[in-house]
Amino acid sequence: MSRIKNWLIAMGSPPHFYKWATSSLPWLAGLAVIVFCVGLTWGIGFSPTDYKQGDVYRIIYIHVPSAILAESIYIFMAISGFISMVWRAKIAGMLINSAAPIGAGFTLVALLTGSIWGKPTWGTWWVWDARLTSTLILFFLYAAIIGLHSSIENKTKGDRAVAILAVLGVVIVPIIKKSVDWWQTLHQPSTFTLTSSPSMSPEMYLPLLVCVLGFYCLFIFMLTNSLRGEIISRERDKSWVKKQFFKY
Amino acid sequence: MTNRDNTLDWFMLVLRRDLTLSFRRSATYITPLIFFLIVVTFFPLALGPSQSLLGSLAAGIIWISALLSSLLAVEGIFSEDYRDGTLDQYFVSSEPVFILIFAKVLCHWLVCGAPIILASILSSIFLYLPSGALFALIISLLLGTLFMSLLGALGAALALGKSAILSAIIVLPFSIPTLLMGTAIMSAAVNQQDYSGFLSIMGAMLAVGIPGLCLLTVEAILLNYE
Amino acid sequence: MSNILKVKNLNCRRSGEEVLQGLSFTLEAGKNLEIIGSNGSGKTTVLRSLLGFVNDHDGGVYWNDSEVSSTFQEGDVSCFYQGHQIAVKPLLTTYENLKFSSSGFNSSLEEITLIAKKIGLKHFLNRQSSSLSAGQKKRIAIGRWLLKDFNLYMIDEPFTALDDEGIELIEDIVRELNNKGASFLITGHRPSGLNSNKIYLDVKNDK
Amino acid sequence: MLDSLQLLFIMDGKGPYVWACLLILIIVIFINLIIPVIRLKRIYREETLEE
Repeated sequence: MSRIKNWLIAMGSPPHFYKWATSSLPWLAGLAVIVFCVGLTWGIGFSPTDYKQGDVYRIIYIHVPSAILAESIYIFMAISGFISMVWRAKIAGMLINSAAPIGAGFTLVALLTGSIWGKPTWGTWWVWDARLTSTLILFFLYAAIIGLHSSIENKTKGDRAVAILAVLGVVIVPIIKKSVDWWQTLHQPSTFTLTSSPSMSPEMYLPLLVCVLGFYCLFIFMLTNSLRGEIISRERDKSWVKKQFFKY
Repeated sequence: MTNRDNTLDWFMLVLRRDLTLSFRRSATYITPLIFFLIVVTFFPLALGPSQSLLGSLAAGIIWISALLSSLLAVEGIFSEDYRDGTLDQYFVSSEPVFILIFAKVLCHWLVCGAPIILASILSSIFLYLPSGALFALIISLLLGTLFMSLLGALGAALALGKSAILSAIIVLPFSIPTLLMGTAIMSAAVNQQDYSGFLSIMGAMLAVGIPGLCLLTVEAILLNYE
Repeated sequence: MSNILKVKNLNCRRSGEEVLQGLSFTLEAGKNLEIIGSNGSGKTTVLRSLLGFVNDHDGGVYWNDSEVSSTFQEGDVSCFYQGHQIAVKPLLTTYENLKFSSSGFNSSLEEITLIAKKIGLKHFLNRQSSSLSAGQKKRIAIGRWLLKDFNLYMIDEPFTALDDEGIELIEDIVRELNNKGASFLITGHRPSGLNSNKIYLDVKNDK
Repeated sequence: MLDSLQLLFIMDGKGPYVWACLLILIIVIFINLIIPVIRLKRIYREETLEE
């Protein structure tokens, strides 16, 4: 237990994290690429065709993991926001800043793929369905966080401002989801969902699980990669960066 | 000093400088864009997701949202340069102020208006705008947002050093003709009628507005220096 | 020697209240003048009145031996003004801050690199100015004086926020520009080591 | 083999939808990966230019 704690504390210091990130990036990349490719190839290439929607349902292997990631990255940001507010950990603040564009990217993928999926299934690019609407609002929350951070010149101050917003967001997001559901039932009682059959067969379900896992691995890789850049650009004047990164 | 080559250099310098500054601070072009999309999203939330209802209101919704969001960043056109002394130095140098103003307006339009036009294509899908009217939407917004940037610069110059919302309030009443022309174009396009007449009126407004409004803005800016 | 600027009996007001009365001086080409006074003595107001940024003043202002009194206008003299706010953008690099200034748009990369070397910022040429100290930013502002040959430099408190080396730098540059025939009109809290005429202003305490 | 690949590509006419989604995913991931790298390159260039 204390070893984990010590490790976590050590990771909180930028030079230590930078060293760890540089040495483990290839491994993370390899793992992410393997799981990601296996999941997607299995899902798109080899899983059985859905009897109702046909082959277009295969978008699920891109859409659902992206949507899951979109939400979990937000929760992740809120947790690191909380940590940075309570313990003032430097890395936690940078984590929010590095995770936000990635989260926004996956939210965008979820939105666009949902929209592309909607065209053959509903006959229109966009439907104000509860799930799509709350994902759109999530995208705006991401945009708010990115915008706020980029408009504050002092990066440490920006971290703290963004942490507050992330923590507030995690309280608000469930309320938004509930209210959008309520708004949806108010306007049109019969909702149609994209994931048509409630009980999927294991041949369809298993690749989806692998895909979700692969997306998570990919996220960890992307986050480490981007955090590394963030650390260097923030600490470029520190002596350890000069030694380790610029090599003089 | 002010031969033609130099004037062009001067124009390009201000434009490049302002664009560099805008791109370094991503909030300047993201904020109006996201504001636009959020406002557009609020209409289905408030009115309900019915396709036929939204489709008939789409053009108006998009136009109002575009007007509001193009005024969002307008205060920043001059305020930062005014506060940190850049305008002082530019005015003392013998380069023409008119060119400076025009470059700044153009930069505001490129950074703020052009992304809104792209977002309006997206929101035309959100709001089920009849697809035949999409071209009319783009072309009318192209002219409309440029006019709004010109008007906004004037408002920003008049309200220089005062509250940010003031410049928007000053400008909004004067944007009514643009709004009317824009929505006229849109309703003609939705009903598949000829809208070239409205379009040329708008073009004429712009042709008068670019030199006219820039000159007024020069006057308004120099007011702060007397 | 021709007079670049002659001021006769200038009275300046700030928001309607008189801050200084009866200021007279002449400034010859290649010479310097310092206006020295404490806070609120109207140093900045004098500069801004001469440039026409504040128009609440009366008295005679004659540019370039002109017979007619007028505030600064395009074409009178080529003038460079630097106020309290030194117009250095934190988001631009040192190079861009020099290049995108009112005087730098005709300068080449080599010229700007040379200037950056002179002001001791060569190593920061491609670095955004947000990471520079107040003194280094001030050096960028000083670098702008060298971008173009002006007849007259009006500099509001050039010596604040500078270390001894920076003060020496200014003195060197002023001397160099004086030799080219440029004049300096400088304000400050205390007299500097520059070779110049000095005018002392008092705070008006009429209450 | 080639036939089955072609079948996979066309997917009963729904292929373009699926492949467009994949393309979007890859583009977004690529952009997110390349931005930190470009940033590091820029910083490196700035620091080494200072000689």
